[in-house]
Amino acid sequence: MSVTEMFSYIQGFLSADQDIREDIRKVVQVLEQTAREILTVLQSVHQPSGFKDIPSKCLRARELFCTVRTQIGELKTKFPVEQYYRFHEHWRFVLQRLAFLAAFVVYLESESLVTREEVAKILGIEIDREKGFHLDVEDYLAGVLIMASELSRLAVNSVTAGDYSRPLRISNFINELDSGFRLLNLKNDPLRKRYDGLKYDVKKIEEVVYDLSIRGLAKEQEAGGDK
Amino acid sequence: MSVTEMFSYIQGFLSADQDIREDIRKVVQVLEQTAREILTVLQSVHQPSGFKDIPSKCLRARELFCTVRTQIGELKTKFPVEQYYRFHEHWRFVLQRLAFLAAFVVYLESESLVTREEVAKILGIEIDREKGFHLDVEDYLAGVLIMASELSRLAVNSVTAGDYSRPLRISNFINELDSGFRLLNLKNDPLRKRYDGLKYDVKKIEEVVYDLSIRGLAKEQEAGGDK
Amino acid sequence: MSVTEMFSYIQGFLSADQDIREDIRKVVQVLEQTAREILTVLQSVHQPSGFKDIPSKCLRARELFCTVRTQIGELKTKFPVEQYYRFHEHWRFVLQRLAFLAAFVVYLESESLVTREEVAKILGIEIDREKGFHLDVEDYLAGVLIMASELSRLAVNSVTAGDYSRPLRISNFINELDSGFRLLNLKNDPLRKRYDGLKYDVKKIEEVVYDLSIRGLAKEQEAGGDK
Amino acid sequence: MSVTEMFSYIQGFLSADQDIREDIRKVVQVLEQTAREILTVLQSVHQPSGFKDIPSKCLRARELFCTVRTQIGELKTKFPVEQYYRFHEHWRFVLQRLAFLAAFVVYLESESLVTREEVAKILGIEIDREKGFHLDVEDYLAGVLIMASELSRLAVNSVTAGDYSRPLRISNFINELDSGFRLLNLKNDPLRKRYDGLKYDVKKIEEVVYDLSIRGLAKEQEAGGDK
Amino acid sequence: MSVTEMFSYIQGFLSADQDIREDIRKVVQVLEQTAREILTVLQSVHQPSGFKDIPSKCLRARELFCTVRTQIGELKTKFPVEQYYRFHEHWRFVLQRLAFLAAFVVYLESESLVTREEVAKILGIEIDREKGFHLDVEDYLAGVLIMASELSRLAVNSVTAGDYSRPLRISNFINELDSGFRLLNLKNDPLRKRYDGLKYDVKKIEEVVYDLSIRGLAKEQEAGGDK
Amino acid sequence: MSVTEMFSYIQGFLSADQDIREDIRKVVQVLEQTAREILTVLQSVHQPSGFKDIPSKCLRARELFCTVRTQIGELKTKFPVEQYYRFHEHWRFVLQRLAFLAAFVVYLESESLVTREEVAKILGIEIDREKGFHLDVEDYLAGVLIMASELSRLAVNSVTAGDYSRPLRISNFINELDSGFRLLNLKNDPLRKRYDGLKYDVKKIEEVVYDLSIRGLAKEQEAGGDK
Amino acid sequence: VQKSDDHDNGAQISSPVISAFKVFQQELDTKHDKYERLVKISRDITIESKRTIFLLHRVTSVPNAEEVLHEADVKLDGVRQKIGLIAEELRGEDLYQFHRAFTPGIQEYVEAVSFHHFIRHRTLISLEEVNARLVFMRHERTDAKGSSEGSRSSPAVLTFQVTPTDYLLGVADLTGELMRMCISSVGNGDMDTPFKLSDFLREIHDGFSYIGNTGPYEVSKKLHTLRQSLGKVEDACYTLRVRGSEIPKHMLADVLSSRTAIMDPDEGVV
Amino acid sequence: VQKSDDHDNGAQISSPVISAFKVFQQELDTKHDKYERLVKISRDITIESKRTIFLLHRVTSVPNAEEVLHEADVKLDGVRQKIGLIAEELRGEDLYQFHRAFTPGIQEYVEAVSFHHFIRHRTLISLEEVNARLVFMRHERTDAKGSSEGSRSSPAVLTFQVTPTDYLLGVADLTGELMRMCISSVGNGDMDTPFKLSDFLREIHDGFSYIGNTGPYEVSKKLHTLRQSLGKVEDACYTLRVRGSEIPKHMLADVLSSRTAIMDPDEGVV
Ligand SMILES: [Mn+2]
Ligand SMILES: [Mn+2]
Repeated sequence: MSVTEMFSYIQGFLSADQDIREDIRKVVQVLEQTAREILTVLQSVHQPSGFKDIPSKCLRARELFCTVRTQIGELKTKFPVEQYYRFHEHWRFVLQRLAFLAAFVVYLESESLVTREEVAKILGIEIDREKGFHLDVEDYLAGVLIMASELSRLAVNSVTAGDYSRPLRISNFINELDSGFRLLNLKNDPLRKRYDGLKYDVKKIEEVVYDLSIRGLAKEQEAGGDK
Repeated sequence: MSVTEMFSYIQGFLSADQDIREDIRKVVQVLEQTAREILTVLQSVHQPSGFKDIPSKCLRARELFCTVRTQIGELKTKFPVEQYYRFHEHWRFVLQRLAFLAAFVVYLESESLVTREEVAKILGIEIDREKGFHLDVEDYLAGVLIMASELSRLAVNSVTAGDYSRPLRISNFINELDSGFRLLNLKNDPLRKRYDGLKYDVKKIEEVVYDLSIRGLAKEQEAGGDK
Repeated sequence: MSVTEMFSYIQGFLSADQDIREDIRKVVQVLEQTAREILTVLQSVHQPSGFKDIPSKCLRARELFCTVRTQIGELKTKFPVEQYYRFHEHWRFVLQRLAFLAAFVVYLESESLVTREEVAKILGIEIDREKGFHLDVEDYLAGVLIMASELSRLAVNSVTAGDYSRPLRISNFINELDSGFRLLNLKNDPLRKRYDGLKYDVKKIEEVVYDLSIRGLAKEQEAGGDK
Repeated sequence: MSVTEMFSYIQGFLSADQDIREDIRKVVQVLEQTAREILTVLQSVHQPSGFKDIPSKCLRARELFCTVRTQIGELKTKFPVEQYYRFHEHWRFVLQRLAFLAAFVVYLESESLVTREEVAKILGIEIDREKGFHLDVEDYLAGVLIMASELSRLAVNSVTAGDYSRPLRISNFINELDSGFRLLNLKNDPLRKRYDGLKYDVKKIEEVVYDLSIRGLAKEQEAGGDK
Repeated sequence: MSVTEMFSYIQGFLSADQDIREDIRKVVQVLEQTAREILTVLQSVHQPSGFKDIPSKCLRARELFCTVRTQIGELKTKFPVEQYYRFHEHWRFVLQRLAFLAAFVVYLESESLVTREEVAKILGIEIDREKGFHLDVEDYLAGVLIMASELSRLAVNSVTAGDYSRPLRISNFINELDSGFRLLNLKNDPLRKRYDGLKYDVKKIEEVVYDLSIRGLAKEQEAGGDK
Repeated sequence: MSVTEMFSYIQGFLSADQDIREDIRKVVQVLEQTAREILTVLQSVHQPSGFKDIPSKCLRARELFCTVRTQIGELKTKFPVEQYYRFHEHWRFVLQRLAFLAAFVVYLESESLVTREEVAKILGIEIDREKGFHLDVEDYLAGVLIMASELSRLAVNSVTAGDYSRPLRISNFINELDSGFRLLNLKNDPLRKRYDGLKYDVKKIEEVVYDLSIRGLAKEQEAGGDK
Repeated sequence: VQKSDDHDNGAQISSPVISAFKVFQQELDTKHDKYERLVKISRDITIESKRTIFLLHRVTSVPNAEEVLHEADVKLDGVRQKIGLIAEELRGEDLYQFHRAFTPGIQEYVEAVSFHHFIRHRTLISLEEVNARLVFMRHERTDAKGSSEGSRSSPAVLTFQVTPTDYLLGVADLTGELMRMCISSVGNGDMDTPFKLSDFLREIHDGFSYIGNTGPYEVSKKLHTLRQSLGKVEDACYTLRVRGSEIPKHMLADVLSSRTAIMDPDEGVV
Repeated sequence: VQKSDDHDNGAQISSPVISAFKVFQQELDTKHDKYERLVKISRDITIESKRTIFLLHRVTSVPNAEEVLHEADVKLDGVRQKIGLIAEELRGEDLYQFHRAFTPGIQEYVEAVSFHHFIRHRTLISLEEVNARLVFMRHERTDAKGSSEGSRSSPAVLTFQVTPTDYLLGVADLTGELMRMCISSVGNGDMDTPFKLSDFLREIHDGFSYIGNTGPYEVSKKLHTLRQSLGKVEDACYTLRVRGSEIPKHMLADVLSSRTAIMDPDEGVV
């Protein structure tokens, strides 16, 4: 094989790679659009009026996750399954956003922490790398941490909306989450940085609970006995 | 499953990942040491005295490549084969160096361009990703480009050592290489940058040939008839 | 034509270009001065005493916008209209600042979002590129985002000044803005980065509203019935 | 118009812009491929064997410029003609390369400096901005400077190929070019930097001529009377 | 000694250095795990239920400090004692965390400021550099400052838990600390930054005390006989 | 004085400063044009034909230096004389070029090193800072070093032009210069970098002299009575 | 070759080129040495100014602010002595020639002296006021030498002029210290100082935005930090107002005095 | 409020916290002062070492290299005295605690002393040899104080140990000077030194590539410059060889001696 032939052959490799990346980019762009739509639906819970119909918002989000599943299905067809990590960077960002949205929906529905299995199911993907397009532990954790910061915002806004018991529940939830994270030996830099942000969320929520306590607002509603 | 249990479970994942990376790092460190030893052997061809026993230096380098194969064999056992790209960053640098060293040995032995297949064989790895630990096209090309800059140095030093015919042969070789690279549509940034350096190597070697030509030194030895 | 003639001729082109840029730079410098004056006028609303005479400050700013229109009119004469993008970099920065100032004035006057048309009118320019010196969509959006961060500061300072109802209105306004931006598929890097800052503004204002709510200060004034 | 409607409307603008850029990028990529092919054809003049059939190489390059014209024709259709400078960055690089290739062909054919008009004609574009897709003075000059550095290489290689008169002619040509550039008042940074490189080319060619002179090789051929 | 020998000698030194650092890193990792465990124990005082059994939590933490002493004992064996500052960076972070934890335990036990001597004793190290592995004054101060921020959180949470006298005691304590720090001339280093944070802690606690005062809650419990 | 007054005062100072700089820039631009013209005149000595009428070229350059003196006279009026170093950066570049041109003229006329006094006189400026607009020792030295590199080029081209004795004279001259520079303790500044370049100039000239020597060309003309 | 070199060397000694370069050598070395001395003085000034700033921050926690202010003034006198050394070095020189050597120290001094001035007078020190204190009596020992050149400049007085840019950069850094002081004041229960600081900082901020990007590059760089500091101070005032809103105004005095009463008995507890 | 503050202040004076912090204050100030003194000494060492290097470059152009070498050695003795001051400051301290303060100076000294050593011995000075010259006799005046603590360490001798990393970084910089020397030698018509320098530089280059990226980050950063220097030296040798190829070897001596003869008469022309 001459040098020219060899390089022509190599050019074939390079082109194929570039084509795959182009295809992936397109699908990911569409996915990002859907993710933004889900976000818009869920963001509205922060509005004073939004607290009333959380269930209906969650239903709407669940519907949009159907679209997500279809789009991720599309994404899977764009590259050989065992090369997940070769192209990981392309979808890592949106996958973390989607994990966050799934975790947020589940929290709003049941006030519990979504498991990695549940996220994977909502997104129509796997948790074991061997079984196909999967959700990395790190991406799941990143999604959970984004939710934590959303919850600190929710605690603030629920007070504005006159719901004085929710912050206490959020506080308990986020404390549990914080203990959980403390079990982890995080090295990975971006995740570690996000986790450092969790401390501020914990503190913020504690201050909301404090504000309620000192005014006797926390007890008041509790006495009224919700949840 | 409680939050604590879940995070303990996740910590298992994270630890496993960190252990793999730790193991990889150690083997890679050893590989780098061997690569530096091969480099030391091959670099000695630049010495005035080094031109005489190129064959023996190549033999010595070939022996050290046995060690490389063993060490890469070791490396392969440290992670699941289909997760090559997950950990690629750890060995990419040393693999490019090794590809360069293999290309340099082959050039010194036969004055021909090593193929990707040959490099793979010398390193005891594959060229098809599907078959196992493999040599990426980009890493092969990076290795070849490092060699090109070493050859421009060799052209200079061979003249100093009194070998006037070698630069002409290097010049032809490097021109062929340059044409080959021009067939590629390089997007990938680091490779593109390296390729830009090739132009300087081509120019440098042409100037050496020029210096020999204008003094009739090129012809002189050619007339003497080596190669 | 000799080489010398040709280059003399080319020098003519280059000089013309440099002269245009020099002219533009001078007008832009004057524009920046006026923009800074408007900023000084509007910034004074943050002073405790500043909340009283917002209308008079807006009037003063409107007057200065007359000067802006004259100066932009001057700017338009400095280069051929269809070469807007050739020199865009020169005035992009000040145009975004002016868009911000226009948006801020309009907000202070009517608590509504200025449209691109209105900004264009205030600055005496077009919105359709075809019709002449115009306001790019990106520059309009950048101006709006700068205003958002000014509003979060305003929410804080209006509380300090004893105006407890303004933050609620700002909060509603900024939430609407946030929803609007979520409809956009931003790629353009500087704009995307600015938009990321909007999240902090939203959060900040929500916390102000929270502080008022928990102390019953929001309701209190509302009951008093302004706006 | 509500805020939502307004932002939907704006999203239309942004999408259109992104689509145009995507289209331009694709055509430019194809153009770059053709430019590389022309370069490969012309580069071969540096080979010892290449000096014989310069005319045939130029013919081949001229053919490929037909393709270039078609592709630039394609490019023109991708965006409104008066927005040239809005998207200039996308094709500036390849246009300078093409200007260089055109200048190089013309030099090889006639040993004269291509005019901007000629380059524009070879590329099938205009020189007056008003008339359509055009060649900026700066891009023309950049192309000429790239050629200058190619000529210093040619001077070296023509000696290797035994052509001792060409370097003298190149030296005269490049000196004229240098004087021409000295007439320009360059401010523009990248062009200025390229021009600084010209000094090295001038010096290099002078040294080649020196080498020929001191060995009596320059006179020798001159006496033989070529050109 | 030849150049080669010299470099072998230096390489030997560098390898040894790397080995030491590797060993240190491993022990430090284990230490960090223990520190996180102590933190988890002590963090629980922030829970409403946590205020009751502070003594038992302190006991548990004291036990874990035994492990810390063993692990630091292990650390000491990894490098020559007089080269503390050569490797300081490796354990500085965890040492400051441990100093904080020791200071926090002592505060919870006795509401007094731990001395540097006490911290050293709890960690099984020295305070004089000459005597062995020691606690730098900066690291001690950093630990104290981390505690200050933990105390501001504690002040908030003790109100939530219904303990209204603790914030006042914390306030006095932290004010004394602040007076102490004002005596220091810090450089623009991390310690300075942390000290700037102390001002916010002081401010936060002052706000809590103020909240209690205007509601007569501070007096109330005082009268009722706190703690 | 109020804060506002203070800032107005400072702003006044800054505006005045900017105006001065703008004025200086304009004059400097004109000076640069004249310097380029002198360079074009003197550069022509490198042409084979240029060696004949060096004296007339020097006369022409001397005339242009009149213009330089007028323009520098103009420059002096633009700023307070005792604030030379405040604006030094603006004219440093052109002043070094002018010092070079003056040194080159003097060398061409008399083959001697221009003194700082002479340069100052040619440019119509001072050498003592106290006496007015002056020539810094660093700027004088930079000019001399630029000339050194021009002389190495001249040595090469004088051989091409058949003048075999000039290189020897240049060699002696430049060696003396080199000895002078060796006496200086330079900082790691641009002058140091330029001085490093001098070594290459010395080396280049040495090579030319060597080339002449081994061919007996140096002796030849000497005997024939050079110049 | 050796012989020839010897010969060259002989030539060099008498060569006008060599003797010219010997003069240059001395001129350059003298300049570099002076530069180096100025760098060292500047470092000293920086350190002492920083320590003065630390000292000044203690005013918010001690009973007798005047004492601290006086102590700071004594320290600043020491700094001014060092600036006097710079002035001494610059005697007859162009200040801008060595400006880079001492600008960090001077900026830090402006920061310290303007902080001191603000605490005492609650106003911004003017550039004139800064410069007015940088007038030095000539040292005795230089008089002897000075007498010969004394006719040229004023014989007994030496001044140092801070440039407007250094003044501006020092004031920009001052804002960071003002922010720290504001937060401390809130922490000390001071309900008044934060608002004063907020107004003052806003004035400075508005001043800087009036100057905008017409100033030197370093000023633009510091604008971001300045804006952050202002934000922190405005937030602090906001918090004070919001919290203060919870009691009727007529009760405020009572509450404050009772607070002091409440806090006193606690000292026994600690 | 005033009253309460007074009270606090009274409490502070006797407070154990405050007295502890007064100790810390002194400890920190002492450390910072020492650091600052070391920085200043380091700057002096850098300047003097640089000047020594400049001086050493003159050996290629003067007849009596020995004289220059001696002068350089005297200068280096001065530098060593200053390193002695560092050793004095570090007496009983952990060298690494203040390492960042003086590492630039020490690296520059290694560069200078290894350059001196190369010129004299044509070998690389070893780390031991560098350190062997950094042994100092204790100053008289400190003896009095030292006597009390004298029992602990050796009483009259003070040593300074250059770290292997500083040594390595100094040697890396040395290569730049060697390259300069090589180009100068070619310029002076020296046909021998460039080849010697080329061999030596190649040895150092190979040594550095043997160490590779196992060394500290700063070394890796300097590798690129080192490679460039080697390239320049190799190019110079190449040029010498190529040009030298044009005359038969047996003529070389003639040519060289005649060259000297040719050049002499010219002096009249200049
Ligand atoms: Mn400061
Ligand atoms: Mn150096």
